[in-house]
Amino acid sequence: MVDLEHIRAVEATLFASETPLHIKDIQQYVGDKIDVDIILKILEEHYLGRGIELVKRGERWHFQTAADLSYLLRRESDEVRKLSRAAIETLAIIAYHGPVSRAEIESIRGVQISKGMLDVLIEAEWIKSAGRREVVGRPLIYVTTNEFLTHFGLSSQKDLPGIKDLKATGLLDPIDSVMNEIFTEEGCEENDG
Amino acid sequence: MVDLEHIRAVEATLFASETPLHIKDIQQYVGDKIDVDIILKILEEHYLGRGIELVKRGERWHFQTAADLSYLLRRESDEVRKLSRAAIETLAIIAYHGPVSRAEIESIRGVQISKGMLDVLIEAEWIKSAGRREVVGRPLIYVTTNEFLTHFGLSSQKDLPGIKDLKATGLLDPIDSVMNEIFTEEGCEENDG
Amino acid sequence: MQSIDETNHLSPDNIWDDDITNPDALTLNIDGWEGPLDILLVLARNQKVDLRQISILELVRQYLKFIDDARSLKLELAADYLVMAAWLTYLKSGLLLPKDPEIDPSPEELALRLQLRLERLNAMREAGARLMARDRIGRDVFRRGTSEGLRIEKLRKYQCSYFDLIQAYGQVSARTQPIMHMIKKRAVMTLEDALNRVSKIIGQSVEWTNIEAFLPTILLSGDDNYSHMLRRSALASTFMASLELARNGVLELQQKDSFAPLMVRTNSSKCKDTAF
Repeated sequence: MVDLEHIRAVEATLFASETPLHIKDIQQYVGDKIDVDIILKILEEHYLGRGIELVKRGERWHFQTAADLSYLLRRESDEVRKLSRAAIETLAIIAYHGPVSRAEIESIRGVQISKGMLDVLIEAEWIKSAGRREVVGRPLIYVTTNEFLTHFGLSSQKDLPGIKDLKATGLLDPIDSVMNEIFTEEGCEENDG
Repeated sequence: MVDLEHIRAVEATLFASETPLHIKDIQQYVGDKIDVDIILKILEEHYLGRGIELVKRGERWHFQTAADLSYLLRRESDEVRKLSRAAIETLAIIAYHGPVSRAEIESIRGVQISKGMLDVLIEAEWIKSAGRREVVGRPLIYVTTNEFLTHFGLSSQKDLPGIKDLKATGLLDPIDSVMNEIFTEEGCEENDG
Repeated sequence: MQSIDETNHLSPDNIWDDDITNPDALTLNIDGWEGPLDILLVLARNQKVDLRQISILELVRQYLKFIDDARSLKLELAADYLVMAAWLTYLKSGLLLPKDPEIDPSPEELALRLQLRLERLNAMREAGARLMARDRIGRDVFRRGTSEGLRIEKLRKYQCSYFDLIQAYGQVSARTQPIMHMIKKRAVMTLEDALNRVSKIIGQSVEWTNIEAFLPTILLSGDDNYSHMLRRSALASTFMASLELARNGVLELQQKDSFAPLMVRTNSSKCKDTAF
């Protein structure tokens, strides 16, 4: 039997937090004795169908308004307007292919990307560098962040729209297995798949 | 009969708002057809006893974390620090000689003390300022607090052992070794006779 | 295709909306394009078939026409657009000429690679559009407008024991005791004391005696620091007193060797009047 006080405590903690919370974070606030895992499920169910919902993004939980009410609240935020087509494509490539290096992103897009574009995405906290690839030149590689999942309402990387189909059709296979730099300055350089 | 959709709309609007909302504000978001007044009462009741509460302040409504749970939001954790040697000496001087000004403490210690050191002792709630001395410059004077007495298990300042007691217990170190200490540690410190 | 429309709205330019239905009229504004692959992809999609079934020859024709148009309008073309044109021309001739088994990779394989590449880029373009169309925080769904925020406040507690406190005061006091305190503790025998003492003893007709015998006996016993200091002081003072008395002819001093014991005796030849 779960104590109502425990439910209230977890509810209040999540409600007051400015950022999504991991179970461990919640535990820190409400104390060790509370079974946060179970309470999150109870709360999730309690808010189901309400105007506010408890959602899990990545491994972290937060309250947000129900998506179907966006018609009431929708705002075109600056972010959306600012993001260029190139930036959106780059973000998608990092999300679906990540971890990827800049050269790999450029290979998919067939065009060089400006340094500033990655900075914009890093600043938005949607991507981050995740070490270096152990190949010649040791390029930095990039992945999407928890904030990315939160912002786009994804419960995990597997939740990316259409990712299963893309995988099945081989469109997410490592880049050089399909083709290499035929479109670089060297033109028709050959690459064995 | 109130539509659940109406309740959800008001709920989401209040949740997302950055400021408490007047009924008129809410009406603007959710549309004319909704009886906001009634819905606010329904919501107020729905959240009664939860970790989140709907409250009315003046003529405006907003959600807030239940007042009795505010302790969760400001969790305190202790971080124990040792007082520095200099701080202990300063505290001792204030205890024995208080009320004293900073200049007087420096004169007794024979070295300057930093502003930060007094701040540390004030933060520890062991000393407090007790007005100003009516001399040139009107310096602040400091005394020890009740906290101080409690912490050190004293019933009053008179409980502090006198100089004679200190000598008897050997706490007044032999002058030679003390002189050594002074010259090795603090160099050209001045001795007030 | 709806997702493509989404992309259009998000693109920095609106060239797609107007030109997409007529590939030959495809933009004369080269700035709007994200490289040759971008143009190829749009041209390919204009064939209105699955990308896997596009006609590569037709695609090549459209691309080359696009480049020609741009050139005839004297638009500046970046090198990579021209490289692509050259490569596509090569591909086209390879596809049209009778098959040459010597060529590896075959033109067909190159065409397939190009098609796959377009497919991959297209997939990402659509994925991007789908991502952007999701219920996004701050646009479609909202977090709480004003959160109280959670804080773990570190409460600093200071540690200091009663002993530390008292000891510290002891040390401050010790350090700042008046200099008088030091003198009191120093073990000395004054010159006056020594003069009195030596005068008294020497008045009794003393024969050659080690000067150390004139020191107070009490000093010879102690082994601690205090006694040691006092002995040195007493010896020095006694020596000074002896010199003074020798000058007055009250006593005689004798030393056989350097560092040999200093011997003292009453000056028998003189009268015993002292100056003191």
